[in-house]
Amino acid sequence: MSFLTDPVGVSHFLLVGAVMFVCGVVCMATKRNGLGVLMGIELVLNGANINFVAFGSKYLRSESLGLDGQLIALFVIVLAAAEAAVALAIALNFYNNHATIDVDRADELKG
Amino acid sequence: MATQIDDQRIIEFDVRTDEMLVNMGPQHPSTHGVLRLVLRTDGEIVSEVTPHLGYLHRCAEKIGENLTPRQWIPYTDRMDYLAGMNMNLGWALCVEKLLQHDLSEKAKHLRVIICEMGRIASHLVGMGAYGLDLGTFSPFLYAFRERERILDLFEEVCGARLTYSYITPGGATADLPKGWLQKCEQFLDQFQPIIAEYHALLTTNAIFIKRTCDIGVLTPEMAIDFGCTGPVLRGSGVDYDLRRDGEERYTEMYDGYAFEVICQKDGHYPKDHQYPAVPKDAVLGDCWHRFYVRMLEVIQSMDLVRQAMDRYSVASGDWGVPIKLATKLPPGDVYLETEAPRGQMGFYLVSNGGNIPWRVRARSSSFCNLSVCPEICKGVPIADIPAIVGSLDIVMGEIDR
Amino acid sequence: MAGGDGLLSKLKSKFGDQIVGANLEAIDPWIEISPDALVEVSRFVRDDAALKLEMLNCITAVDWLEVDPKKAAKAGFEPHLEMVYHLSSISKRHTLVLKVKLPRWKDGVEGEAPECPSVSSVWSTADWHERETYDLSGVIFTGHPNLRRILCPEDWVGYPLRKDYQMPLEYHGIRGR
Amino acid sequence: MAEFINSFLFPDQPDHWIGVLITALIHVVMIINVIAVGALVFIWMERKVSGRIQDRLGPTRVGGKFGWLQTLADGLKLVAKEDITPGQADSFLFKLAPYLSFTASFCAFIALPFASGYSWSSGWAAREVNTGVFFVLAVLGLEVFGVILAGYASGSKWSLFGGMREAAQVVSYEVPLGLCVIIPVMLAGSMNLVTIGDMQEGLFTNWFLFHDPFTFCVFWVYFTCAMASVNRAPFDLAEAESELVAGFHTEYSGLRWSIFFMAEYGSMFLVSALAAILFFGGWNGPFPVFATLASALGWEAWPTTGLLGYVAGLAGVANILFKGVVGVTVMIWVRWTLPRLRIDQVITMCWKYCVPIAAVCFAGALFWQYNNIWFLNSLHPARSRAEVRENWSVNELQLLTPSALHEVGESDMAKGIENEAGGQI
Amino acid sequence: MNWHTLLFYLFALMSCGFAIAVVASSNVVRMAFFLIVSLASTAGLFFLAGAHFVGAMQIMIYVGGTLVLLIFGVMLTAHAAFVSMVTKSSDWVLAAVFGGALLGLLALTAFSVEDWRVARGDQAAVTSSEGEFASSIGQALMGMRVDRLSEGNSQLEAGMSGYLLPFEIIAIHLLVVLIGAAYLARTKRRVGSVTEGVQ
Repeated sequence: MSFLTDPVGVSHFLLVGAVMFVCGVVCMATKRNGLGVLMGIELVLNGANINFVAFGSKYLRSESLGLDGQLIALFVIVLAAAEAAVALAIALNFYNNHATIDVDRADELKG
Repeated sequence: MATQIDDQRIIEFDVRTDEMLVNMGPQHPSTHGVLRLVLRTDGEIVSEVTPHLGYLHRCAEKIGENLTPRQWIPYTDRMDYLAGMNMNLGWALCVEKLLQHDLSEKAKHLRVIICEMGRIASHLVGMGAYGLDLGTFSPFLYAFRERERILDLFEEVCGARLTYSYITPGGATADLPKGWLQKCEQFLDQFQPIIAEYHALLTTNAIFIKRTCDIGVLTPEMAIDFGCTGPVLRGSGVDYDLRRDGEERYTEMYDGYAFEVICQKDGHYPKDHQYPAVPKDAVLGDCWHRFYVRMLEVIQSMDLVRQAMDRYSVASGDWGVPIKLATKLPPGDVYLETEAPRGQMGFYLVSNGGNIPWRVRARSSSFCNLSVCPEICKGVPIADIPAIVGSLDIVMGEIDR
Repeated sequence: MAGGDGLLSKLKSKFGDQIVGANLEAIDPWIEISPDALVEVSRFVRDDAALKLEMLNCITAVDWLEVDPKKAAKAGFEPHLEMVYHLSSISKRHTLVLKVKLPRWKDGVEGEAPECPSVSSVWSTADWHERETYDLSGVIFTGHPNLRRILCPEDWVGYPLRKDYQMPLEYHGIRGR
Repeated sequence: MAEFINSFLFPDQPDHWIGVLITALIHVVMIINVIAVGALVFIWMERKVSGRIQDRLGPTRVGGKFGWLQTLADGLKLVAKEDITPGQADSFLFKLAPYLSFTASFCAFIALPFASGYSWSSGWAAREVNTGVFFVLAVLGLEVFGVILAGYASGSKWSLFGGMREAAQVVSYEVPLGLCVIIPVMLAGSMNLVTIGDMQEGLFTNWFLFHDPFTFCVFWVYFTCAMASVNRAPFDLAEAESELVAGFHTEYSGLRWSIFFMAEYGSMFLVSALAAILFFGGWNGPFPVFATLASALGWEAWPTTGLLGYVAGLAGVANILFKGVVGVTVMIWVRWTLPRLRIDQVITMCWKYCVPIAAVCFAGALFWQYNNIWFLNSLHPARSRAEVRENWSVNELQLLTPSALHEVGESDMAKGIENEAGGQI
Repeated sequence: MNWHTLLFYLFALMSCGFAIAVVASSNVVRMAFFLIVSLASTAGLFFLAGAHFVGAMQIMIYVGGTLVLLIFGVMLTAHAAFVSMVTKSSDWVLAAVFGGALLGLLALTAFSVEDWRVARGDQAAVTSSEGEFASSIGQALMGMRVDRLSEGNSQLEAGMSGYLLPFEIIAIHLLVVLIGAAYLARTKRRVGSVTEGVQ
């Protein structure tokens, strides 16, 4: 059980990030609900963020990325917020025009 | 009732959401009893209001066809249960009109004292409950503190605190007890300075002004068209008060009294220099004006009570002995309206010559006042619905009868 | 009463036979008009410069029926329904009473409510008052925008203020009598 | 503390998890006490204060003359009540929502220090977080989820209205609240609550409230926004009993309902305590009693260890509790005096008034700080404060241009950062 | 096992578990709730990795801001029919196959480098002095890399100028996005649409 009892390293974080990333991708692929897809994107971004923070952490590895990891994670968070706002606005607009947020039905171009 | 799409206020709200049908009431904290309003809302904006009545219907008119006029007095108490005395008066005057029964001077002044006190008590509840509608609890208890003292006085007069059955066809059930006038005087002296407190808590409160000014504006034409009366009508700037403009049988009670109808004329209320100024956001006919008219009427009623007490103590005649329980009514029909606290309370009495009426009809002021609600509640936010309904100051007992 | 005798002759000259009767000696003098002319007369008394009866105070239906067959003969009236409109003018400060006589049942068929033209287009007050009259006294107001019961439940049977009204034995499992 | 426990259990492993767990449990119990007992006291207080405001007595019977135990009796009643889940509700989320609210309110207490300066912890906080201010605000913002989910999951339209209003309101008010909080953070040059509190040591003129006119102004904005973000009247739109029956908790009963209340009172105290730390000197009283005493005794400073240090810490806790309670009392006072605003007025107030005022105050405070307009505060320079201020201004200079790097010299810079950091841990 | 490891597994389990729950659930509101828990646990992981500021930021903006917006959107559009949309089982199979393959690949990569796998020995010394302070992050955003000062020389000076430009770009971007989103969400109401819904 050395894998579990050892002090955690970057790899452990990467694994968590990978799981979240995959969950996000699957979520994006399978959900028909526009907001569900949006949540998948959030998961994907978050999975990536874990990697950045893990690589940036001096605690996990002496040769770390340093502050760059945290800074990029910050940018990702902020941009994700912006992206969510726009996506939500699109979803609302779509809902207003089509009375649904089922993405499979969003196949016509004029709204 | 179709929704008015071209209402500017609906279009302005531009994030469209789902429409909802919401039941406000009959069990709801701010519907003054058991009123049920069905709201069609779009988010927070109400596009249509449909009142549903009848949850407190007690067949008062049908009962009136089976009782003699004096026996029906307790049923009038239960119509506007916040102003029982004024309800009694309306019916008593109506019966007296049919009987062509005239009262002594003293009895008339007694009625003025009692009814104006009843008006004060009723407006106090109206004021406190309006505070509740806007989300502040304290004015309610402040109002009840004074109302309780009026009820104490009423209790001494007739033994009851809510349903008095005191004023009766022919006069009243009893004379004022000894020393009552002094107590009443004491109360008025103590009450006078407290009104400033109410003005501080509500009338001039910045949030109160924000919540009531320019909300639920009722134009004078609309008010008359919908039969709105009382403070609701006068809040729209219509100079009409049955105490001055009513039938002679009623106005003779107030003969020689000095009072002015409370309504805004040429941008001014009577003696408005004594009271807080009208805020500049206020529009004639909005909730604030309706509330303000009530507040001023309290002061006016106090003045009237003082005048009436002076006259009563020197007046001649008896206090008004009630007619016999089963007095025969002459055939015919009479209609008489009085100025109750909530508006014009009308009673219609048809007799075919027996000692019980053939038909009794009560025209209630709140009923007509409420009927304007769907008109002025279009396109307002949900939060304004209690503000508007509260400013109409309805009592469901009177609406449903 | 608004205008006194002058009003009656004025109305008579304008509406002729439609003014069926009047009683100017009663405590509240009234003018009776035929149902067909109700809306025109209403609009006239509201808009006439001398009358200006812009407020409708009350609408009442009085059911004239002597239920007791022994007394019916000497009751002194035929069974009928009487609509009473109390009007008043805020600007002129006078009042007027209009009456309209209706049959108790439409075409004499028991249970078929009689019809009366609605004045809700003249005074908005009439909207709810007519609904109440329909609900309790059973008069159908033609031209009313929303004639539903107002005080009783929507599925109530009968018109409670009719003299021959029988309380139902049972309403949704609630015992009536 | 964890090391202390582990020194008995695992002498060779100072960071073994069992010691940490025991420490955590102790902290949890203490914080729960703060919230639960706090809620008991505050609900009782609300009734007494509102009673006084409304010319009545409030509770008088249960537990003696003042009705001390009224809330406890009510609590027992609530526990005994039937716990109803409406048929229309999403029962999983419905049951979970109150706990979510409570958890958020509770978690925020983790980083809240009650005093500073005792040996085994630099601040009397369950866990001192370096970005304390930020953490508290962030976690407190999560409370809204409980409310929104309760509103949604109840399956009632009134609840849904409450939830939507709460969402709109809290999202809006987080902006001015953050802006207001940034000003003391900027003055202190640190997000650590312990540092911010310590910097206001000394006479009450050292409190950030009196630092400059802008901080004085921004405190009122902060307090307004704080009231709005914890849903207190006149901003209690989410429950607005005259409009929405009871808003988001219309369908709740019994214990779950009371958990919402505990969360509400918990966060009320939290924002008040935060205000105390950010603007009112935190655990420092208006007069530096201990420092004066120390100098009278001829000591260099009041000890931070041993019994004496503990006594000073306790005095600090009493101080901050008092300030927090005063804040809560003011909220109660406001609630029972003012009518409720309308939702659009609440949002307007946020974006049209609170945000611009806070922004202007931020710029003003920045200007004041940057130009060293020390005015009042230089009269009573505090020890720790002067040090940190020095560092701050060094950093500030260096911030201007990358080329300034070389002018100032690298070692100074590094030292500045280290001082700031090292001083607090 | 020290407490860092314990907490790591706790948070990792929670964030992964709830991420899976997000995928598995078909009710939008529940998905949003699971996402909240998952992201909040991730914030816990950030705290464990010593990134306090990023952790608090994650809670504040991601969980607090974005998800409130998201739930708000769900409630605005939550007509009973759209709250849960069931996915076809064939989609599930496809997603599981590709997702599993991707996960395997990523996991292999994660544990492939020796340096990543082995944790640093002297952790306790690191956490308390480095990387926890927001001021260095703030200074980096303002164009100063204080953590790189020790390695400062003329070649690295460009790299030490920090993130001022990206920071400004993002600031402008946020503003544009805010205005754009507000504009996008507006709809000019068509006449007659008020009554068409419920009846």
